[in-house]
Amino acid sequence: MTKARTNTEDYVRMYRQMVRIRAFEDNANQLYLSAKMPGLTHMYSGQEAVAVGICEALTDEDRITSTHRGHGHCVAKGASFLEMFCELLGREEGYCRGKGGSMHIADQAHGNLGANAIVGGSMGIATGAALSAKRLGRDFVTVCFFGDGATAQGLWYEVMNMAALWRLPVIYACENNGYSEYTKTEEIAAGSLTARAEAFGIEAHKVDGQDVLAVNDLARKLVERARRGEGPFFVELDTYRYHGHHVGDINRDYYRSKDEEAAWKERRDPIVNFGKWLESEGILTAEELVAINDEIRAEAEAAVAYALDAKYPDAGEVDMHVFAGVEHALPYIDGERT
Amino acid sequence: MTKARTNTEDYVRMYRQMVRIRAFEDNANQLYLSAKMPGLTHMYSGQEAVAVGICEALTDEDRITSTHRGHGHCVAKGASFLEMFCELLGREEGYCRGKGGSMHIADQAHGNLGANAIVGGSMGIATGAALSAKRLGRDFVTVCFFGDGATAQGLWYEVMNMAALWRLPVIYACENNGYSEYTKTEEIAAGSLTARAEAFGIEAHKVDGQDVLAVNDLARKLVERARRGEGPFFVELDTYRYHGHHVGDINRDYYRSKDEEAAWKERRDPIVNFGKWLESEGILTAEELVAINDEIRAEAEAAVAYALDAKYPDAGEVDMHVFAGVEHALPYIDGERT
Amino acid sequence: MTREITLAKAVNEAIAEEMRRDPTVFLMGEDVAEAGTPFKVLAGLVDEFGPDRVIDTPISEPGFVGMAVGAAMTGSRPIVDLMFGDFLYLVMDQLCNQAAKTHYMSGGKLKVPMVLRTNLGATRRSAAQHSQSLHALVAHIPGLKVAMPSSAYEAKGLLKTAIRDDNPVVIFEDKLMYQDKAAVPEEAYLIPFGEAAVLREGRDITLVATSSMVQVARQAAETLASEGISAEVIDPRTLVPFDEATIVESVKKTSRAIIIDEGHRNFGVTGEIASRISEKAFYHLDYPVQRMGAMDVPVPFSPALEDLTVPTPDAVAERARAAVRGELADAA
Amino acid sequence: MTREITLAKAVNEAIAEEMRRDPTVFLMGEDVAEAGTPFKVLAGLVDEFGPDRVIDTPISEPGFVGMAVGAAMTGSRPIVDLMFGDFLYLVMDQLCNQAAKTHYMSGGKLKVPMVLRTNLGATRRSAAQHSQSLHALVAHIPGLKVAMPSSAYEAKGLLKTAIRDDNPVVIFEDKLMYQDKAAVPEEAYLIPFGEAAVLREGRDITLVATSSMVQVARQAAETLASEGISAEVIDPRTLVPFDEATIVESVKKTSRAIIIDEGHRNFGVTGEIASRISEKAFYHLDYPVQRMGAMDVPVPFSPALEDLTVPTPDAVAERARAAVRGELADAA
Ligand SMILES: Cc1ncc(C[n+]2csc(CCOP(=O)(O)OP(=O)(O)O)c2C)c(N)n1
Ligand SMILES: Cc1ncc(C[n+]2csc(CCOP(=O)(O)OP(=O)(O)O)c2C)c(N)n1
Ligand SMILES: [Mg+2]
Ligand SMILES: [Mg+2]
Repeated sequence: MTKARTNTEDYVRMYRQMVRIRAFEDNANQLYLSAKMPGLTHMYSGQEAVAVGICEALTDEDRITSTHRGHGHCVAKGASFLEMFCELLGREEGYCRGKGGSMHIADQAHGNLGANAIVGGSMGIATGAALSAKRLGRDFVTVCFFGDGATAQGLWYEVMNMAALWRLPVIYACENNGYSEYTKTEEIAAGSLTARAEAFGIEAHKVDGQDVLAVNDLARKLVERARRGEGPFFVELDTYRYHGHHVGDINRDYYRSKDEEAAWKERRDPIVNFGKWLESEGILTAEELVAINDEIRAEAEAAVAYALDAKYPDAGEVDMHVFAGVEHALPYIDGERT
Repeated sequence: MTKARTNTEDYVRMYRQMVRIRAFEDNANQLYLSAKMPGLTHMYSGQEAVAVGICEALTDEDRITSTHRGHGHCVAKGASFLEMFCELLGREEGYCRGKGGSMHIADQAHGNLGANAIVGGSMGIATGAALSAKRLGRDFVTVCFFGDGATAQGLWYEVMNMAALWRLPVIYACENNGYSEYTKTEEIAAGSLTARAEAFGIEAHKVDGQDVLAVNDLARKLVERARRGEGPFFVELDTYRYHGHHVGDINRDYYRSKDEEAAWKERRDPIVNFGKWLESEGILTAEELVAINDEIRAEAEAAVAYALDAKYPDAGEVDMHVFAGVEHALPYIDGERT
Repeated sequence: MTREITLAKAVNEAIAEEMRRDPTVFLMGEDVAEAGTPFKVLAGLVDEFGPDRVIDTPISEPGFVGMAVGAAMTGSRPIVDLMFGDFLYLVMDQLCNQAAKTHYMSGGKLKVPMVLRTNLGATRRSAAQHSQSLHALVAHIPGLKVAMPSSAYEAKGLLKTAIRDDNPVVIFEDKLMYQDKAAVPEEAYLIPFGEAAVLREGRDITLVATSSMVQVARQAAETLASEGISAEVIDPRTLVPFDEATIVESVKKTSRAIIIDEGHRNFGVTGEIASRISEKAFYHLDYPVQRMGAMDVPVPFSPALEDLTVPTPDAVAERARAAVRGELADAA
Repeated sequence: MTREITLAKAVNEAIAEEMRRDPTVFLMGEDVAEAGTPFKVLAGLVDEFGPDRVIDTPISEPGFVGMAVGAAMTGSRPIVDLMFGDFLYLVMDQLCNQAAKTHYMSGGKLKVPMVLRTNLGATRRSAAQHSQSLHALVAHIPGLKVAMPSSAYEAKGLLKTAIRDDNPVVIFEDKLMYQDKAAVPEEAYLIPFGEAAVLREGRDITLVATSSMVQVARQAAETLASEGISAEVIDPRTLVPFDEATIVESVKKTSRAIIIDEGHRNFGVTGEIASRISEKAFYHLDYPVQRMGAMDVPVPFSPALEDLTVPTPDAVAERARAAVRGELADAA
């Protein structure tokens, strides 16, 4: 484990943020299993060090774009449990008033431009945000999160080319969790991912995505450099998802073994390992680690309880927010002047 | 000039094919300038060694896909002047009965799957043809021609990935003529084109696209290897277009200098240089070279004259060939049973 | 012999039968092999036909649809699985600029016999990018045929016809119906394109419904029947070609029509069908043709909102009652 | 003060004025800078605003449309130039899954104020992939506004409104009309969305025409006038929002209507407009609403064929005469 910060407050916050993600996902999973959550959702558990290591290197002004597996990014970028669970349950108090759901949570106030249900769909958005920053002379950096599977989308190559030509402050962060849905990465990705970015003249890095300090260390350097106009960058983060592709993907023996899953969980859990390191460095005691876990779990459960009782949006909202500046879309599109 | 073949017949055919392309284009340009050709068209002049060097390494069974700048590929793959000019003039005897025109000439009999007016639009088609060959156990190879500008289309990266994963018999031939429309390649392409292919594990080559023997030599080796299942391959061919982007692009000082144009024409003309070599090797005399030129020019002019008098398709053809197996599309889509 | 099988099974059988019959048919898409798609529609096919004919692709929709076009041009008959109909937007260029136009642009020389299987349908709580019904987009493009099965029976018969067709065909399955069963013959059969099915005869009003909305129309017709209103239910089965005659005949008899389709109402399928009827049965209409489509909003995630966006049997019945009573809301 | 300027110049002025007014507006697309596009519409803008605001892109339509979405979400107001309307297929995902839905999916938190400028129109001998009129596709998608200027005057006023709009707007220019002149005020003006223009008043029949077809309808109306038939010509100017009231009012007066649009007829714009009229003016119609769209074939290259695929003034006049005479071809 690389030592990236000497500030113990930062370490503790990173630990807390990882625990928050895990607690969020455990509750979300439970909601699904108990048939209280509409639709389905993709768990981030196992990948916490990626979102936290990177987002802890960002300010609220910095932007991220997220994916279908986006709860982790959302929490790491500063979102609150309450509005997130409300969103997952389709309630009015959710981040998107229940209109987006798990796959579309956005949190504008903290710079999260939104999860995306189109694999690779946010690569243009992230790059465009970086263009906007550069053009408007603002100094925010944008991080584009996506999975290994998303590297098969042509859009990525188009925007990498423009980002490289125009030196845009964007960081492409590929979370390589070894699978896209039920298929192993090596069956769907030829050659090398870092070489693909390098071919466009983009500096590329590979890092252990289970090591939050290593991720954070690299992220801080690259964010700083991107802010100075030395971007874009590409980072491939080696990681693993603990659950199925989505919450309903229970029997997965046919595409990956229980042994493989167990090995990652036992040896490379980002939270356990970082907790041990915090303890060994004397930053937190075993009791303090437990207390943090308990406190966060309680907070998550309270948020779930609140959200389960929260109000659904009114029927009248159904055609609101289709157009900015238009109250109700249906009369508007039929030409009723407002 | 590399010596690629010891067979003088082949040399002479390559020379003739290059002259045929130049003659075709000169006549097409003239048709446009004299307002006899509908629409507009993109001249291949200057790039002849690419099409000929590659297509002379192919059999009629082998497939190519072509581009908006496609007359050269079409001639090189074996098409006849008459049906080509008829197509350019929208006549019934054209390769596509006048329905395709310059940007869509296809010549199924010689394995030309068609020009394409969508930049990069044929990359999937070419790769799919290669998949078809492999799946059906047939041994044809497919060459996908495209320009430097087309490398900005995400589609290319998607199909390269699949071609590499499945070892498909396809060769991606990028004619780098330095420009996409009115923009220099370096302004729209970051990094290195060969590295982009290599990143997918695809063997990549660069060759002088003005040297027909060098092109042919490389092409023959790669076609042979692709046929044996060692593909895919990528080739970047350095070349130059003599005319404007299209026939109407007359004043082009604002994006490239007359000096630059003159330098290419004087020093690197693929036909002149190959003609000189044929002469110096004692394969053809100066008189024979002139005779070939004259004969081909006469043939082209005769074809133009024929095409100008040829019949337009009947009005009744307008809704034919929309669907295979359906005579007239209009009654068919309205449910009239046939 | 008929038995009841699910729509998923019907699709699976159609593909298996055609792959047995014709070695040039193959299948490609994301997670179609071992996983048999997330909907498990294709489960088992890879065991019979092997990974060489049931091909798992990377997440490259434009790429593999483009490859299907090229494969189709060179002797193969690809069936492409597009996991969600919402991804059609990604493949429009390959589908509409290439597949749809190749036969015409080549003056009839090149053929593109390929099938794009995808789906439609909301109320699965899948939000705006996994719930769209986008068949109107492709129905607008000359050179594509468009099929819309409304049950296991149609799903099998139309898909088999599609696979044998020498043209690009887009077929939309209702993703909410994959587990719904219907009677399907054991024996092989095909359903010709361009022949609407009259699913229920009636005198008072014609309900023209596509795909997912056929069930809705049938339920509405049941309700109406109990009230003494006799509704005829017609399923066009294919949008291109479109069996105008059967529908116009029906409306000439009933004098009233409602078109029900799960695509958005605005600039979609209902307008086309309604305007054909309004033109061709002009002097027979007692009431303006009514259109019911998905609400013109992105599909919301919240169940409280999503259910409001799709026509329901009650809403259809209510419209039908108004039509039969001759009550006009705002056509005064 | 008005003067006559070309449609190209009107577009150029609209952009220049808005770029002067608002530093967050910028322009991107292929060959928009020095070349000013192949149609020279944007000539000179790079000189005034520099390559930082008039940005030449690689040939990556999905990429730069996606970037426009992201730029719009973060304080910029991008105008994207899509060289040919036929390339819309390439950008549908970014436009329809992302730009159109972001505001709704975020519950109103994220805005996407961007303009996609593109074109339509056949008879330029550009064949099937450079001649399409694809506005029906985007008009079907909730969250997009769609404008269809029919002259230099509308082109300028609608584009300025589009640039100031806080939503994604797709605006289609007729590529054959770039050099056509019309009277355009010197003073700044905006044309609000959702307000149709009655271009000519008439009593006997209403011609609803969009974009390129407005000229065709006007010419037909001239011819008809000389025969004593008085045609009202209406240009909706925007498809989304759509000024239904003005058109329905007109048809209530004239009792007859023809819809003329250069998109394909099948499942396109004419069906939507015709069915709205048939519904809302039901009791006033003396004749079925007629639809005239581009022929449902890929656009052929040959001039001998291409000219047959687009409605002409003569064809419109002929339809109008039949309607006024009350002659039905096959609506018996
Ligand atoms: C364009 C598109 N194609 C397919 C899908 C279906 N899909 C959802 S997630 C997924 C796998 C994504 O893999 P990866 O990018 O590695 O992310 P991970 O799920 O591993 O986090 C697929 C194929 C989609 N949502 N969008
Ligand atoms: C998808 C698409 N975008 C833009 C165009 C317009 N266009 C036609 S040719 C061309 C330049 C192509 O450059 P390159 O690939 O280098 O080929 P070259 O013209 O140099 O042979 C462009 C932008 C197009 N036809 N298709
Ligand atoms: Mg993955
Ligand atoms: Mg070029």
